[in-house]
This record gives sequence, structure tokens and C-alpha cells, in this order.
Amino acid sequence: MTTLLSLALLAVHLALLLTLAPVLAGIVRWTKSRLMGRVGAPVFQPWRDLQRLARKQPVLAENASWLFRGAPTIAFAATLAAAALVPGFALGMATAPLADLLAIAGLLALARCTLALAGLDTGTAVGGLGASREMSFAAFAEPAMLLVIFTLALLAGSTNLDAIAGALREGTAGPLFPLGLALLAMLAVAIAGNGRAPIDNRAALAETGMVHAALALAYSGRHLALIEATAALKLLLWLTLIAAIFLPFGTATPESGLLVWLLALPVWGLKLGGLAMALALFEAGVAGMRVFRVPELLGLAVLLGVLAAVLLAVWQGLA
Amino acid sequence: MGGHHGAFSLDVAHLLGGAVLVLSFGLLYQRRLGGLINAYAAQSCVLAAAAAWQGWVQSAPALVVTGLIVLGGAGVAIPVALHRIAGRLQFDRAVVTQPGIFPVMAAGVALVLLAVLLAAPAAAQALPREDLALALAVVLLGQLMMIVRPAAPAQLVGFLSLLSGLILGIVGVPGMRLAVELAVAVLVLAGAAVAGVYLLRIRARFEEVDAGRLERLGGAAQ
Amino acid sequence: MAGVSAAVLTGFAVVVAALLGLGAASAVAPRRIAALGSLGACGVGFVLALAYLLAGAAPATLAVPLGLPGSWMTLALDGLSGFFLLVLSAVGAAAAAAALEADADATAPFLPVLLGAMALTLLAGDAFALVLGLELTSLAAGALVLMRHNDSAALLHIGVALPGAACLIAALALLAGGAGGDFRFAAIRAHPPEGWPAVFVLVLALLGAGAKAGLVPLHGWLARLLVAAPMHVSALMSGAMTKVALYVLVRLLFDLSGPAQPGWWGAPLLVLGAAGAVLGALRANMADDIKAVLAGATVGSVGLIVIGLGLALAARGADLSTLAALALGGAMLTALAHGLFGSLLFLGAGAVHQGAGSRSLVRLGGLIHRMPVTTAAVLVGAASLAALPPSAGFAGQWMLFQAVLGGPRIDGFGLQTLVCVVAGLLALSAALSAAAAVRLLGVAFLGRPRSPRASAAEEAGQTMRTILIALAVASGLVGLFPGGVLSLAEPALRRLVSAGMADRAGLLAVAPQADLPGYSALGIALILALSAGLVVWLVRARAVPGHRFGPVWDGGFGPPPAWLPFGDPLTQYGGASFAQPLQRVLGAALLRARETVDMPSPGETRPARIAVAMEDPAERALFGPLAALRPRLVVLADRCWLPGIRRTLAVVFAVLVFLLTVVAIVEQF
Amino acid sequence: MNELSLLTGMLRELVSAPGLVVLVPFAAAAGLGFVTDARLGAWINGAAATLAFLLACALPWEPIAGLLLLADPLAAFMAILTSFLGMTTAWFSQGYMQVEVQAGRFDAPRLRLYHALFQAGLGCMLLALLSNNVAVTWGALEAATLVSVLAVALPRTEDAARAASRQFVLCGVGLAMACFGTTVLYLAAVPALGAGVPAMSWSRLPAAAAAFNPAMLNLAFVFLLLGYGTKAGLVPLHGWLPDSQAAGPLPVSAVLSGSILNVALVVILRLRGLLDANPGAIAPGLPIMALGLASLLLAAFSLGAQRDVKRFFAGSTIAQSGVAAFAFGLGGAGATFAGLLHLALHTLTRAAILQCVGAAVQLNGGQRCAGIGGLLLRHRALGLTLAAGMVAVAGLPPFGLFTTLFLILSGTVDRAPWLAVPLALGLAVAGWAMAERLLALCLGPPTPDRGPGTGLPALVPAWVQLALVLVLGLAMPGPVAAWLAAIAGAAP
Repeated sequence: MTTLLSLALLAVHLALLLTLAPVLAGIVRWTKSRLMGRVGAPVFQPWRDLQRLARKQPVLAENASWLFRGAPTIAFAATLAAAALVPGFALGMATAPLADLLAIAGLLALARCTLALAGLDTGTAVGGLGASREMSFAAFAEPAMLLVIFTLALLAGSTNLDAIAGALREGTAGPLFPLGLALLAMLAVAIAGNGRAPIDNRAALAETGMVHAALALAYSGRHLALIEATAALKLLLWLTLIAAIFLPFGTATPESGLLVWLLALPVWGLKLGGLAMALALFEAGVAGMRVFRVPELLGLAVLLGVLAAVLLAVWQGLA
Repeated sequence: MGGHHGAFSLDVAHLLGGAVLVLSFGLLYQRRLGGLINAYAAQSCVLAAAAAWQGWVQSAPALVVTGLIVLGGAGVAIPVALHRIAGRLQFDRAVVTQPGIFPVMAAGVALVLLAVLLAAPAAAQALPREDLALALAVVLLGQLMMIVRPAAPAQLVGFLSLLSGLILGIVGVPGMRLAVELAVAVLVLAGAAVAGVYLLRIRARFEEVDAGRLERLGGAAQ
Repeated sequence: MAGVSAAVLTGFAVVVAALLGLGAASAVAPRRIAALGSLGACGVGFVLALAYLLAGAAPATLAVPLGLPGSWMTLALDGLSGFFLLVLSAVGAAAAAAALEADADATAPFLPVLLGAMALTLLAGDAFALVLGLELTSLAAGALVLMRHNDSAALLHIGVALPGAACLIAALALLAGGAGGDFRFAAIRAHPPEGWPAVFVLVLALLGAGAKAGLVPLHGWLARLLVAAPMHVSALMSGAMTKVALYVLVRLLFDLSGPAQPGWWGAPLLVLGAAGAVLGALRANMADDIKAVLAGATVGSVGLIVIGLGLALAARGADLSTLAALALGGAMLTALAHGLFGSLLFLGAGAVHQGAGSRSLVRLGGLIHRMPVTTAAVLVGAASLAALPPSAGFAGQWMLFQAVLGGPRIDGFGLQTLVCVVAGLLALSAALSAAAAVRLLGVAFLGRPRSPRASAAEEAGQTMRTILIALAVASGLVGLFPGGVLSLAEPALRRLVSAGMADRAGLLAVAPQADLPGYSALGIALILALSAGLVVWLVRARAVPGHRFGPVWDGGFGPPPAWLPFGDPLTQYGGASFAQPLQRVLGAALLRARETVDMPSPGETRPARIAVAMEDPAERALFGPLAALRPRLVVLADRCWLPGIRRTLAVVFAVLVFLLTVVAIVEQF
Repeated sequence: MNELSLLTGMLRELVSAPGLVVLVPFAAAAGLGFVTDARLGAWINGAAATLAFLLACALPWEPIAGLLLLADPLAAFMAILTSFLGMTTAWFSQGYMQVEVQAGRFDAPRLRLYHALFQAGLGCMLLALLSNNVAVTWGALEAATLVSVLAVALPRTEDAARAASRQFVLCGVGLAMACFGTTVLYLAAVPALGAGVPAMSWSRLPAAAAAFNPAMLNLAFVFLLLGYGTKAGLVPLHGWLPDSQAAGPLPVSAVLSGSILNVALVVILRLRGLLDANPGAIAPGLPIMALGLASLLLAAFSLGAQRDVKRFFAGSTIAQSGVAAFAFGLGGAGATFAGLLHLALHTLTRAAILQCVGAAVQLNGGQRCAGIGGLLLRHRALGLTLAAGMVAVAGLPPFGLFTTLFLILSGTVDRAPWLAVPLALGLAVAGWAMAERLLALCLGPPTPDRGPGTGLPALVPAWVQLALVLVLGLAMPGPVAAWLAAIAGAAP
């Protein structure tokens, strides 16, 4: 019975993820446009773009290898696998025992490395630029991410996301201050990982400011569609992750009552919507950053992470 | 050990040993090579007398024989050979340069004091303290001379006087077996030193042995 | 049970004897037998080690009539040595098989000697056998490089190996001194050191074994040696030799020093390991020679393993034996994983060197088209290097991370802070390794060829391809079944930290604690496969099939001339440009990296070029001054060596008078 | 009557194995002076040395401590080692000297003198080892020194003359100090043993050492240490060794100076035992260790600056002699055992290396390091043998010096931990310098041959010696180990 429920939960979760991801990207884009005084494309525009791209036959660079062709699929699959591990509106999905935060970070790294390799495979200057920056930024984002995981694991006693979310939901978690520091660090990592302002601009056309766009520059057709979908899915994944950890209220568990179950889905939607709005607000408000200053921002995130982890470790040791 | 153990005989023995030591100082003081060789000859003669006296005191005929051998070898043969070598090389009249006399003498006195200090505990078990101190002093002074004299002939004489100190030690020790043999072995060493200098002079140039000169040459070559 | 152990130990003794004998024989016999015999011996060794570990790894000892005068040398086998013998024989088999491919030259006899010496080190049951094996290892490794006329690398190696051996002898003598001068491990174990001698054992073991393992700051020689050695030898050194040195470290600190050592023992290991992990990974990003890249990665992996060892020591000191088992298990898993993928990568680099005629990133590129099998195998290895799930590298690092996350359970503010910093550095090292792996793959194997020779590269031969595939498969299996590997390490864990992973590591999943969910490589792989299937199905259903080729937009560069069929290679990102962001931020600070950019003025058609020079801090602060000091001391010693006769006499006289004065003074009191 | 029985006792001693061991070389030396045929001379030389070795092998079964001769285990061990070295070097010198004569560096009369001096030197050394009288030991060493000086001067070059004179002056002073020390030692023993021969007898001294006059014993120790330290080549008394080894004919520098070193070290070892047994005497270990360490460190560093092959290996000899002295100074059965074994194995290794170096120098026509290279590529067997020897001397396995260095270093850590630091430093620096030179000589760019070579048979002694070093270091037969341990235990 429980197994069936958890499988069903997973199926619903995945279906929601796949359908919602482009919509969420659309919402962020629309809100940002409105904030900047433009009309903005409709919220469902990303969906239409994907369908349009899928109908086009891809054109490959002359020396592209099988890796270039396979990369979008692998990247999307890895992101999807990671997304399948992150609990959305309910805990206790079939993948819950696998939902290790380190594994999720690893899967995201897999997607990142695959796309970076694909960027190098075309042998163009732009692709190399994108790959180089992507991997370099990751080198600074990873420690911050791990320190956040460290802090959470200290709180919950495990790196399993389900367990962490459960612990935070019960409110058994300890002091709030380190958690706040961890949140700040995680936000920085999320911004870098998703290529949002001020680190990256997905709509940029000049190479100097590109990171993610540079990697996708040589792609077209269904490949590009997959890459765009990956980006959208990753954004959704991160927002869900932040919601699951830092806004743990309102999620359903297999033991919850009917009311909670009924409310869980709308609450999740509200959380996502709110986060998306906040993101749009933030992006509209900041200016782009020089590429070589990005490590400073991420270094700050690392320091916050260290501080959070040390404080928590010491406080827990004293308690 | 036996023999006539009078205070007088001991005094004479010490007197002779002391004379050897004083002559060592004379060697240190002497500037000219000719005088140096003569002083060494004198030292060897006194040494021979000391050996003979010890032989009489200890009633050991072997020591008398030793005295005779020393007289013949170190007192006569070696000085003669040295004079001939020096004459052939026109070293005879040369003034052997040497750093200031006073510091050297002072160092020599300090060495004698050290020797006396070291030999003092020997008296506790009726061992010949004075003989040992004198021999040790002569040995140390011989080595000192080898160091402070830059010229090879003077170093050679220093080495010979060091060997004299050894013989003084050997004859001063009561009841030492093989004393003759040891003294002969030491004299062989002295003879070999003189012969080596002689042979090397024929084979190569005399400067070969002058360590100071060698060093300067080596420095110039580098 | 014990019978099995004794039989296996005897078998190993025979294998070692055969290997050493083979080395002697192949000096005169046809040289090919050296490689063939080594392969056979390693195969036998692998089977023996596996059988031993599966049979429960009951300890056994064997005395052989060799060794110190008047006593017999003791060989011993337990879970720890069995596990490392498994690593050695697996890597050794690959290296020996690759040696078949390499042209046999005068170095051939030293390959079996190296293998035999390493096995002897692992089998050592007394201090003498341990040092003998380790020194023989150094000698054979030096000779293997020496014969290639790479004098400086081999000399540097000997220059580190000799003081390293002295440190190890001193450490073992301290240990044996506590046991009444008995050099046998059994006796030492019964009398663990205490107080200051124990501290000295720690320092000396770190210096001695660290020097042999390439632990920062004593890693400079390893990087150079790995670059200089022929490919199968580099593979063996990177995959097995460093592990043997780490085995010695474990043996000394965990086993022979006894279980009662304080927890702070882990701190120096944590610091050095973290420094090594970051520095090695950073070097891997800066280097141009692909072997130098892999050498940096080797230094990094040694650092990772030492972090695990440090945590295990700290946890054991705090009586957290389950945490200690997790850390030590992670270290051993990482050791096995790196043994496999490290040698895989080095052999791949060798295949590239043979096939494309160069090891410089500046002259490679686009090999994926001409060397598909090699590329695929290297891809597997690089995934492990980058610690991507579900590779072997990820499994090992996952355990290390989990151990670090458990670190704050150990009391003490200093250690807790240290563990937090180490956690960040561990992640930094992992991300840097990932960048290095992407750089290696992307620049050397992907993109367009940067030289005509690379564009005409030839795929590796049949033997080589088989080895590469086998190593890739083995590495993949380790990644998928880390629990299986941990069950092989179980006897060692139980012996050293008195707790195992058996309750937490099954075939399916590995967990940090018994009742918690953990990491399931198979599960992740399954989800990944299902997701991929889903994506493929969605794309099939929705998108237009097929694709066509066309010219790619290259940021404004014009179409290539006819004589550059693949386009101007210099418009691509190269190794130096890829690493530029990291080099500016981290390289400049840690490695004193300086770049020189040759930027053409507008209108010029020549490409811009970037060159990077770096300097390892250890070389600068440690080896540089030492290297500068030696000639000065030599000149000084030479000046005192043979003074003139008179001065010699003066010195002798001075010594005489000095001694006499001392005697006189002593006698007065 | 009494005199007569003494005389017959002495005669009986002379015809026993120890006596014959000493007499055979002297007889051969006397005979060789009259043999004009060079080839016959070389054969007699080899045969006599072999006979001496075979006789020496019987010594462990005929221990005597008579009026003249002493064949206690220590003396027997060293006599076997010395005569073995004499044997191998004699056979090596057969081919070597032939080449020297061919190259015009030796003529027939000088070759005759060479053979006679070889045997005389060997005899002196064996006498010094086997004599039961302190003074006779000194005399024999003096004679050996004079023979050695003569032999060094044999090539009649300016270098040889200079080296000979240097050796004579420095060793002369050393011998003088030793002689004075011998006299004082007798003086120290008189209160315990009474005046006469027993107070000079090696076999009687140890038992009575506790009752010696401590002040005299100290004085004797200082003089004997420096005197015999000169012969042992310990820094700062080593000045004669590099020159004489570089200039003299190679077999002489291999046997004579090598064995003189050993004889002197054994005397120092015996002396140490005397001081240890006397409660009032100073502790002898520290000065001996200091001299040993000074030798090791100075030699290790100066190795890097040597440009002459033979001088290089002379430096290495001094370093290893220092290590052995250090081990003797360390004391205790374990360290003494290690020191004795180190002495023996290093002597064998050194002889093997010098034999190879001799062959290489002959091939090359000069002994500058820069002029010799690529031996392994041009003369495979020679290069391999030399490389093996150098690996052994660098203290690397599988050769026996690794074992002894292991024992010495671990013993130091056990007994005097702080001294392990300079010791390890010196050993590492010396080993590194050896490795560096190994590369240059055996690998590196090959140099053309400018002279005739000796051929493979001349390398056989080196192989035998290296094989012994290998076996004795790693798989010493139990009885030998027990015997050696007993020696070390008896002479602390």
C-alpha cells in the first residue's frame, strides 16, 4: 500500500515537474519584464518555444561527435533524476531513500560536466569560453553547497533530503541563525548554478557576459529544446529544494491527514510562485557582474557556509 | 722494576728528562736550520744518556743498548744526514722564518702545564709521574713545532723531536718489555722520514714537501 | 580458515619470489618474459587476494629464512594487506599487460622487481621486511625512470626516498624499542608507544610514508616521476605505488601504534591531506602535459585518502568507531577506485602519446573521432576523477564526505572548526578535479585537432584497447557496487578500528549509519537510466528525427583556409585558456601562476596566445632552499676536505689538545 | 731452561695456523723479491694470498692466546676478511697489472717490487690483527704504513710522490701518537697486571681492565684514538687517504688502505672495551661517535665536489668508515655486531667497486669523472657490476649494507635518539651523492675507449665479493650469524 502510494506520488511529482518547469521559467520571465516596464511574453511562451524547437531538425557542427549529440539527453536525464529525488509537495516518495543531497549535487554536476564537454566538442571559441567559466564557477559554488549540506546534516543528522525536510518540518531543528546563513549561501549557489543575474544573463547576446548561453550556442532543433528544458527544470528543482528545506511547512507525509494532503499541492504552488516572484524582483534589481568578480561572490558564500557550519557544530557540541 | 731506587738516581733521571724538554724549547726558539739540527743532535744525546741512566737505575741492560742505538742513530747519523741535505740545498745559512717567538713559547709552557696536570694522577699507584709528564710535554712540543714552522726542514726536525719524546716515554716506563724493539721502530720511522726527504729531493723538487708552498700553488691553480 | 590463510600467504611468498627471480632472469633471458611473467604473477596474486578476503581474512604469519642476520624474516597477511594486495595485483596486471604493448628495453627487468618489492612491502610482518620492500620499490621505480635518461626525476626520487627510508626506520625503531627491540609486528603491537615516542612515531611516519606517497609538501618528486616514466610504469606508480606508501602509513599509525592514541593525531593528517587534495587538483588544472595533469590528480587523490585516514584517527581517538570505520572505509574505497581509474587514465594518456604523437594539450584535440575506444575508456576514468555519480570516484568521495559530516561529533572546538574547513576544501578539490577532468577530456579528445599529427591519430592496438576496456569495466563495477568493495575491506576495518561497515554497506546501498538511508549507486544509476529512457521516449514521440551537418558559428572567426581542413585550431579554447579563470583566482595565490598573454594588435591575423608558468609552493619553500643549500654546503665541505699538510696537522693537534684538556678537566672533578 | 721453554712455545705458535697465516705472506714477499718472471710472480702472488686465506679459514677452529699470537674470534674474523680481500685483489691484480705494464706505466723490476710489497703489506696487516701484543700491533701497522707509502710512490709520478710524502707525514704523526698511547696503555695496565709482557697482551688486558689506573687509561685512550683514528681515516685525521688512493696503484689502495682502516677500527673497538670495563675511566663512546659522525657528514657533503673517481670513492670510504666507528662508539652487542658487519661488507663492496673503477680508468686512460660515462652502454658487464656496487654502498637493498645501516640507524634511535638525526642526514646525503655519480658513470653520454681493457675474468673477484655482500646481508647462514654475534657480545 505504502509502496503504491509512494510510486504514485513519484509519478505525480514527475508529471508536475515536467509540465510546470517551462511555466515557472515563463512566470519569472514575465514578472521580470513587467517589473522593467515591458509587456512581457505570455507565461506559456517557453512551452511554445520548446514545441517549436522540437519540430526543427538540428544542424550539427561539422566535427561534432556523438558526445555532442548525446549531451542534451544526458544532461536532461541527470537533472530529471535529481529532480525526482527532491520532495515537492509531499515527503515519502518512492525515491526518498535515494534522495541523498550529495547524490543530488553529484547528478547536477554530471549535467554540468556533460554540457561543458559538449561546449568544448564543437571546437569553437564561444563553446570553450562557456565551458571554462561554467567549470570555474562551479569550483567555487561546490564548497559553498557542501557547507550548506554540512549545516543541514548537522541539524538533521543525515544528508538524506527527505529526512532533512522532515526534521525541519517537525520544527525540531536547532538555532535559526546558522540556518539563515546557510540560506544565504544556498541562494548564492542557486543563482550561480542556474545562471541567473547578476552572474549570468540567459538572454545575453554578447559573448563577454555569457556562460550558459555560450554552451548552448552551437545547438539547434530538438537538442536546443532539451537544453532549454534542462535549464527550466533545474530552476524548478532549485526552487523546490529551497522550498523543501527552508519553507518546510505544509508538505504532506504518508501519515498526514486528508486536509494536509488537500492543501499540500496549492501550498507548494504558492511557495514556488513566491520564490519565482522574489527571483524576478531580485534579477530586475541588480546589475550584471564582471566575470572575474563572480568568485568573490561565491567565496563570500563559502565563508557564510563555514560560519554556519562552525557555529552549528559548536552550539550543538555545547548543547 | 727492581734496581737502585735512591732519591739521587731519580733526580738524575728527572734532570736528564728535563734537559730533553728544555732542548725542545730550544728547538722552538732556534731560527736557523743549522742551529736547529745541532739542537736536535744535542737533544738526542741527552736522550741517549737518559735511556742509559734508566737502564742502570732499573738494571735493565736492554735500555743501555737502547741508549747506544739512540746515540748512534738520532745523535749522530741523522744530524749528519740532515746537515748534508741542508748543505746541498743551501738551506744551511737560511733563516727559517717563523711567527713571533713569544706566543709560541707561551703556548709551549701551557702545553707543559697540561702535561703535568695529566700525568699527576699517575703518582697514586706509584707510577713514574715525572717521566710521563716530561715525555708527554716533549711529544706535544714536537707537534707544536710541526705546526708553527712553515718550512719543511723545520717541520721535519719537529717530527724528529716528537719521536724523541716517544723514546723518552718508552725508556721512562718501568719494566717495559720490547723497549729496544719499540725504540728501534721509532728510529726507523725517523730514518724513513729523513730518507724520504732525501729521496724526494732527488726525484722531485724539495718544495714538494713544503706544505705551505703546496697550498699556495694550489690556490694559484684554482 | 586458518589453513586457507596460511596457504594464501605461502602462495604470495612464492609469487613474490617468482617476481624477484623473474627480474633477475629477464636481465639475461628475452625481455618479453618479464611482462608476461608479471602478468601471470599478478593474475595469481589477484585470485589469491580475492580468495583470502572472501574467506574471511584470518591473519597468518610465515617465517622465511632471509632478513636480518640471526633471525628469520616474518611475512604476515591480514585484512589490510590483503585489500591492498588486491589493489596492487589488479593495477599490476593492467600495467604488466600494457608492458607487453610497450617496446621491451633495458628497463624491462625492473618491472617484476617493482611489483615484487611492492608485494613484499604489503606482506611484511616485521620492520625490516617493510623497509626492505619499500626501499626496493624506490630503487626499482628509480631505475625504471633512470633508464629512460631522465636523470633529474629519478635523482629527485632517490633524494626523497633515502631520507624517507631513514624516517621510517627511525619510526619503526622507536616502535620496536618499546617492544624490547623486537622488530616483529606482533611484538610491537603488544607494546604500543606512549608519550613522546608516540608523537615522534607520528611525525616520522608522516614524513617517511608521506614522502613515499607524495603527500604535500613532499609531492614534487611524484609529479615529476610520473611524467618522466613510461606509461605502464606511471600507471603502476600512480595506481599502486602511492597506495603501498599509504598502506605503510595506515600500518604504522593504525595498527602498530595501537588503538589508544589520542584523537588529535588526525589533525596533521587532515591538514596535509586537505592541502594535498586542493593543491593536486589545482595543479591538474594548470598543467599542459596530460601526464602532468594526471600526476596532479594523483597527488590530489593521495590527499583525499589521507583526509579519510585523519578522520578515522580522530574518530577512533574519540571512541566513535563507527565513524572511524566510515572514514577508513572511504579512504580504502578511494584507494581502490583511484588505483583503477588512475592507471586507466595513465594508460589512456600513453595510448594518446603513441597514437597522436604528443602529450601536450597544445598539440592534441579531436581524438574522439580517431580513437573512439580510448576516448570512451578515458571518459569513464574522467567521470571517476570528477566524482560524478555513479562512478567509482563518487562512491569513495561520498563516503569521505559522510565521514567529514560526522566529524563534528568529535569533541573539541579546534577539531570541529578544522573539520568544517576540510569539508569546504574537500568540495573545492572535488570541483577542481571535475574542472580538470573536463579540461583533459574536452581539450585533448574533443574539439578539433590542434596539430596534423593529432588529426591523423591512430587508435590503440588490440591489447591496449582490451586493457582499457577491462579497467573501465572494473572501475564501473566498483562504482556500482561500493558495498561489495567495502565487504572486502571489512576485515581490515574490524581489525583497525574495531567496527565494520557490514551493517551499513550492502550490495545495494551504503549508509553512514545503520538505520539511516544512504547512497545507492545502483539506485541512482537506475533512476538515471529510467530518466534517460523517458527523455528519449519523449523526444522520439515529439521531435523530428535525424540531423544534418553544417558550418558552425565561431564567434566571428572567418572560414578556415583549405589547408586547415578542421579549421584554424588556434581559435579553439586550449588548456591554458580553459584554466584561466581558475588560474587567476586560485593559481595566482596558491601556485604563483603567472600568465603571459601575447595579444596581437587590431588588424593582425596571428592568433593571441597565452602561456602560464607556475611554481609549486612546496618547491619554493622547501625544495628550493634545500637545493640551494646543498651546493653551498658542498663547497664548504670541499674547502674543509683536504687542507694542506700543516693545516691538517694543526687541526689534529687542536683536537688532541682539546681532548686532553677535557680529560684533564674531567679528572679534576 | 725457562728461556728455552719460552722459545719452543713461540716456535710452536709460529707453526700453528695463525702463525702460518702471518708467515706465508712474509715468505712469499721474500721469495717474490727474487722472481724475475712477471707472470710467475703474479701467480705466486695469487697462490700465496689464497693459501693465507685458506689458512685463515681454519682460525675459528684453532683459537689461541699465546705469547706472540692471538686468534680470538674477533681477530679470526678480521683475519679471514683481510686475507679474503688479499686473495681476490691478488687475482684481480694479475690482469690489471698486465694492462698497466702494456700501457707502459710499470716496468718489470717495479712489478717485482710491487708483488713483494703486496705480500709484505698483507703480512703486516695480518700480523697486526693476530699479534697478542699491543706494541707488536703498533709495529706491524707502522711497517704496513711504510710499505703502503712505498707502494703509493711506485708509479714514480709527481702526484704519487706528493701523495706518498703526504701520507708519510700525516700517518707518521698518527703513528707517533699511537706509539705514545701504547706506552701509556702499558703504564695504565702495570698496577693491575704488573710489569712485563702480560700488561701488553691483548688477551690479558680486558679481564684486568677494571683495575687499571683510570687516569692513564684516559690518556692512553686519547692518544690511541687519534693515532689509530688516523689510520682508520676518520675526519679530521683522514688527509692522507684520498691522495694515496688516487695516486697509488689500484690493488694497493684497495687492499692496503682498505685493510689498514679495518685493523685500526678493530683496535679502537678493543680499546673501547677496556674503557668500558674501567669504572674510573671516561665514557669512550662519545668521542668515537663524534669522530665517526664528523667523518660521515664531511665526507658525505664533499662527495658532491669530487672530480676524480678514485678520490670520490676514497671519500665514500671515509664516510662508511665513520659509520662503522659510530656504531662501535654507540656500543652494545647489537651496534657492535652491526658495526663489524658493516665494516666487513663495506670492505668487500669497496674492493668490488675499486676493481671496476680500476678497469674503467684503464679503459678511459684517465680518472677524471667528467671523462668517464656511459659504462653501462659500452661495457655492459663492467657497468652493471659498478652500478651494483654503488647501489650497495648507497645503502640500498638488496645488498647487505642496507641491512647494516638498518641495524645501526635503529640502534641509534634506541640508544642515542638525537644522534640519529645527523646520522640519517649524512647517510642520505652520501647515498644521494652516490646515486648522482652512478648516473654519470654508468649512464650518461658514453666516452670513447682510449686504453686496453682487462676483460671479463678481472671482474670475477668483484662478482664474488658482491655476491657475498648480498648473501651475508640478506641471508646470513645461522652459524655465521651466531659466531658474529658471539664476537660482538664478547667485545662490547
